[in-house]
Amino acid sequence: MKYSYFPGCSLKGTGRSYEESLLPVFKALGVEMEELDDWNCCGATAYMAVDEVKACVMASRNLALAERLGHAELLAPCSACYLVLNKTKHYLHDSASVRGVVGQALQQADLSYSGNVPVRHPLDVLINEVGLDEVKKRVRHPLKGLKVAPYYGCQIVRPYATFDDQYNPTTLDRLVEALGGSVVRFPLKTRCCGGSLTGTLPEPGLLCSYIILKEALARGANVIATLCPLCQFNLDGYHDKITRKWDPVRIPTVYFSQLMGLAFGLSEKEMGLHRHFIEMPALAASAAA
Amino acid sequence: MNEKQWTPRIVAFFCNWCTYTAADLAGVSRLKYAPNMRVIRIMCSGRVDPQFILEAFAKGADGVLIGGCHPNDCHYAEGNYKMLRRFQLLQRMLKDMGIEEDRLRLEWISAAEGEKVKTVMNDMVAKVTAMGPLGMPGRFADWDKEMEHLEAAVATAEAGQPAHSHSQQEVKHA
Amino acid sequence: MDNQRNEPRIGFYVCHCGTNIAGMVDCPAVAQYVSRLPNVVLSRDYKYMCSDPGQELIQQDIREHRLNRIVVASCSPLLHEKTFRGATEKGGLNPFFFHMVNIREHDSWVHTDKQAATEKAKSLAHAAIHRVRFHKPLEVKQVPIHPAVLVVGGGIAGIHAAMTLANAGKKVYLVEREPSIGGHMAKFDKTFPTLDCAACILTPKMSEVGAHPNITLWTYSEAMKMEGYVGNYTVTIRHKPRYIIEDACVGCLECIDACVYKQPKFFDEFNMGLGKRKPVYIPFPQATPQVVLIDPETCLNLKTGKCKKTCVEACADRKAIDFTQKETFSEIKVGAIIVATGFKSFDAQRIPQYGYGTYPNVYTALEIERLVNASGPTGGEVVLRDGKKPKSIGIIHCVGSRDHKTNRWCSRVCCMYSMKLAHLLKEHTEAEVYSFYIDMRTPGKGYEEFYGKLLDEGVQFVRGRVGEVTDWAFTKEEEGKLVIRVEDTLAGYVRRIPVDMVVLATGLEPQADAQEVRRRFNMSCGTEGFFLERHPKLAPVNTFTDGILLAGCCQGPKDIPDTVAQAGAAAAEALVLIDKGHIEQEPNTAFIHEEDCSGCKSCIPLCPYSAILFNEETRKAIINQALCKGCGTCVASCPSGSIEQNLFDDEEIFSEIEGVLAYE
Amino acid sequence: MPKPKIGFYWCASCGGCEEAIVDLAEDILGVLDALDIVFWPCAMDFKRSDVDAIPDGGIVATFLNGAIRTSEQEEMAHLLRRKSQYLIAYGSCAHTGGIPGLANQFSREEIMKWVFEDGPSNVNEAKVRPQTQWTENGCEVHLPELRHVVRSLDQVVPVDYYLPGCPPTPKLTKAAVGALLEGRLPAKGSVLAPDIALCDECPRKASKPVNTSFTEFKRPHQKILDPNLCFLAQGVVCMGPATRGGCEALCISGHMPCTGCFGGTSRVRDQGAKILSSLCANIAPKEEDEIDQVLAGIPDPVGTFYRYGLARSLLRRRVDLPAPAKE
Repeated sequence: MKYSYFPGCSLKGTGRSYEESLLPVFKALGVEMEELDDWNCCGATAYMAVDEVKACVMASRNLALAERLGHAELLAPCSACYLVLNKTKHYLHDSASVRGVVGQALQQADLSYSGNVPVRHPLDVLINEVGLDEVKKRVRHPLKGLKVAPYYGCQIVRPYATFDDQYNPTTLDRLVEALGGSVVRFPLKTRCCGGSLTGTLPEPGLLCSYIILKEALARGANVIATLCPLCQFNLDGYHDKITRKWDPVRIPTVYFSQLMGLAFGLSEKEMGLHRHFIEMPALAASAAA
Repeated sequence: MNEKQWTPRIVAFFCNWCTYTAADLAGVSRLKYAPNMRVIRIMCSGRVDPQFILEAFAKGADGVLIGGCHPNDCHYAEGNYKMLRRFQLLQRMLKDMGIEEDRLRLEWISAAEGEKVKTVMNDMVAKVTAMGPLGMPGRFADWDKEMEHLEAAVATAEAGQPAHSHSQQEVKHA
Repeated sequence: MDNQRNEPRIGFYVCHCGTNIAGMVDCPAVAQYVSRLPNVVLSRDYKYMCSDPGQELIQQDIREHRLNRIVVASCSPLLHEKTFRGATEKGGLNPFFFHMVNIREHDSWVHTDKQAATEKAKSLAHAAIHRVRFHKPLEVKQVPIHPAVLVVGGGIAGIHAAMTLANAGKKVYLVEREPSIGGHMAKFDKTFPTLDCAACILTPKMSEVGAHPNITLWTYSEAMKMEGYVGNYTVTIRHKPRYIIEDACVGCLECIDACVYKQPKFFDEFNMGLGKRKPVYIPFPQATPQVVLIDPETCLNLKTGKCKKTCVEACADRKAIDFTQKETFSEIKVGAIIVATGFKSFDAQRIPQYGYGTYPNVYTALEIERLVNASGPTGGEVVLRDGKKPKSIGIIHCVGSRDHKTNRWCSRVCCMYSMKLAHLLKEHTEAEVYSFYIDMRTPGKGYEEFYGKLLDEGVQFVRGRVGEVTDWAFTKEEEGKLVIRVEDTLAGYVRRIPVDMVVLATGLEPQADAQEVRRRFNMSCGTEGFFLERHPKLAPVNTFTDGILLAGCCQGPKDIPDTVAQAGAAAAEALVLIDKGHIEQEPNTAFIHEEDCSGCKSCIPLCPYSAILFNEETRKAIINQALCKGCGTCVASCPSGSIEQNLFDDEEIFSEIEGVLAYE
Repeated sequence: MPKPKIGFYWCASCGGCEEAIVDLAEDILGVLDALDIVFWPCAMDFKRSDVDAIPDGGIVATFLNGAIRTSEQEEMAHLLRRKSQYLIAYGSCAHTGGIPGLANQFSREEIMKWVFEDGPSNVNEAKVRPQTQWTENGCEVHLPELRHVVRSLDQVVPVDYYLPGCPPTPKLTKAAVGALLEGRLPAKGSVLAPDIALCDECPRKASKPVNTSFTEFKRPHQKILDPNLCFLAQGVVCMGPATRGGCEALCISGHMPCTGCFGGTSRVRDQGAKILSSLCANIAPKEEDEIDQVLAGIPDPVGTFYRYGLARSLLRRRVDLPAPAKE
């Protein structure tokens, strides 16, 4: 299995630990990922809101690069990238005018895109291509006693529910169970984390994060597992502000890939866990137990 | 056809109970589809004699569609299975005879699936259009052109001879 | 009649059908095109061929122009073939010298290019002109009808249909798979909008059915297999063992008291598990027949063989208990079958965000029906599972209805029953009741007025589809409650409404085994899975198989008044069949020319009706005309072309093929 | 009074039909008593000029065997048609194209290339091909042209009667000659054999079960076959049910299944389609994969079902082959 890989800005910046954990874990599972050469901004949600067609052009360039690279499918681990690239594919499929603009733009760069490169999320590949049986085979340190709140965020299931249920996704739940962890019932699994509001209108943004952290604790979780760099950033990065405003809700938020790495026997350092603000003492203790 | 743009001719055999009724439903629902299909009603897809399919091709059809009830839903228990089995060998045989597989199509369309009638008709018309004309009558004529020269020569020769008729003369018995 | 054997003289008529056809097909051009085809003596276009003057025209032309073949291009033959065959016959010809061309459903209604549609009409007409030359005079066969009717399903639809037929003096078999008749209606507390007690209006009818001399009532039984054809169906009924001899049981219920289980402890199906029952039980007090049954899954004796059998002792010399019962089968002959197999309530767990199955205080509407019912598990007291009385209740409409992710259709009854439950819950608990609706649908006699009444009673109606039911609290007031999150589309903002109890107004779905039942009775299902009526307006209780009729929710969601009306209509259709005494069979049978048949037997196993036999004397195959249904599979498969089929003969179809391809 | 004149001619055929006439054995003497053979290139020294010399209609009947494959055969067909009161297509090849008709699955170029270049028995390094015209020492030599399409006789000239078979049996031939002499001929265009399928006279008829429910098809060499049991009952394709009888089941008696040389009955337009229909309908499985598995036992449906009738079938020839002018 070999995929083209579109990291997007987060995985090289705030979400470095996502990439740091994903690459070795996938390698261990025999999934090869080749990073696109000279990729650019995915077109991101903010850009989409300003000018959809131009955002599509940006996304299309990445799709065209993937097509040129030649692997059958493109992996986009960041939820925002995943959404924008898929949305662009839909627009290109449905709208002749968008196709026209994009086609011209790509032509200027000696590129073309036929629409044939599926964009997939690593979680989708794990569940549907690799299979949980393969994952289980590589578990050295089952995450025994770890109570995980599976948190999917909004973008992975909305508006396109491609590989999981829109209202009650379960792929992450199943993955955590395969790693030996236990899953707490978490009805807020697709609720908003605050998104980019945290940067612009901090109060409602932080409130969103607070609710998720508080409920995760209330339901007995000792870690939140996520698959979106923005979610991880919001839930991990503002504890001081949240504590000042409401009350302390200290619980770490980690990537599913990090949990996988730990279960596979890789170190916290290798998994980039040292980059997070909230440490996982509970995790280390319970994993060892 | 003349100067008109070529459009495919497709003969369809629809069973009375499911697919013909579904086509009626498509009509009642005012669904719109390509006008190339000519439907012949039979009671059951099991009635479709492979001769009908070959005859349709030979007489100028560019495609043949057979519509029957879904497996296990045949009004006559298993007529559709009989057709399915004929279809599978016929499609292979047609391929051996140079006729593309997509020119012969078997679809299970229930009485409720007006929408499927539309989809199948449009899809088949698109596929056959992409394949271009089969045009068997024209091909027969083209093949037989190689005899024209000789036939003309024979006609000329015969014109010079006393008239005769192949079939009207009596046998003179010994 | 000599006229009919001569050279074909064809009369052709193309119908405008107002603008239905003429709007898209150039009818005069079609008539003109056909007029030039061989054997066509006369070719006309006419506004409405199916009208009396249209039919009159055919008859007059037959006489005046000595026509001996008639072709009409109009609508689907499934609609008017009979009409025009009739006109042909009235004109003095054998009715089968007629052929019909479908240029409405298959042409004008489905195309947008007038020229292409006209060309299509021409070629279809051409084919008919070709084919009709080969038509032969045929006789319609008359087959007598068994004057009995099978009603499948003993809900209100089946009960009403059975009663109507029985009262008309017909023999009726009513088969119900549950231990009692009554169906869903027996579970309801009150009925909207009159708030009649459901049991009060239903149970007398149930007893009447049980006692009617013309009705054979078989509960705990299923119709397994159907063979034959309209007027002559043979149906196999499976009787599940209830371990009780029905005739011996007097319904004293002493065995239940005597059961070794002192307390009821098993899932009570009738009360949706809200109550408990014993292994020997009667589903509900008014069950018909008043006969107990024993559940083999929970009965100690049936499970282990080790039990004191106190029930047998209690039954004493009535000797109604028989642990050796096995399933049995009956075979009945009927002329018509009314399918009234009802619906299934939507499984609310399919919408996880509403929390049914996760939060104990989320109920389905059917559970609430039992909860408010005086003979229900709580004796009519509305309490939560922990025994507390709810102070606030939210009723969510359209659960599994009007939803692209589950079922797209409107279930028709939920708005009304939700309001009924709102009224009853308010009455029983004095709680604050919220009703969350998308649109309020009250199209029935007295329905809108009922809505008005509820508004006056102070039920809070919130217009908006509920996003989720959750247990995470945002404020102190929300703690320990279920929070309904909804966009109030009238107020224009998102609300969080904490309640103690949530009621899901689940929609109506086809029965889980609808596909199986459909096959068993040779019916079709619509895309949503309900049984398909022959025509949505003109034949709403008929199916595509003659003699198989529909009643009630198996055909689509409907309320009790509509169900009863439809059941009456189905009974009337069955009466029409039976009172006529015979049915006419389409003479499209196949037959073998003895002198041509080589006796290869290839055709014999292909016949689904075993109509083909090998005559050992002549060493040739013969087709029993009484058994042949005219599918034509043997005709297509005869390797030496020795089988012919009336109406669908090889030459007729070959000429049709040539005809449809003979266009410019 | 002169005896009625008859002729025999062969076109694209194997010579078996000529043998069949010789197979009349001593009966041929009777024929010779009653008739005067005026043309029979295979057995007697007549030239074309002899035929030319006969006035039109001067031959009562010509029995022409072989398919029409070359310009010369075509020309002879026209000539004999003109000279004969009755033209009789003799044998499968003249009747329905016969074995030579199977060449309609290939283009003329493919055939030429195989025969003159690629065939394993060829020694033709220069890849010489026959030319229809050649000049040598100022002399022009002509060879007939190979047509692109193999034709049955009636696809070239009108035919009065058909004697089916590969080859026709002596019995049928005698009957035909007798009928001709006695003026008992049926309607024009008739096939001079019973119009009922072979099973009627098959010695194994009684052994055929009602239900064959095929679960596999085998070719005769793949299986040890019961000499008394119907071939179809043993899963071996037998064309008997779709083939005209009259051969007295010769192949069956020789323990080989019928391959269909007599063609279909008068009620059938395409013999191959009909046997396909009948065999397939009687296959047991219902799943597509399993059906395909059973059908895999018929690897060459065209060669099996149209062994003698391809040229005269509804499709006639592989349709995607180049048309004559375009090759």
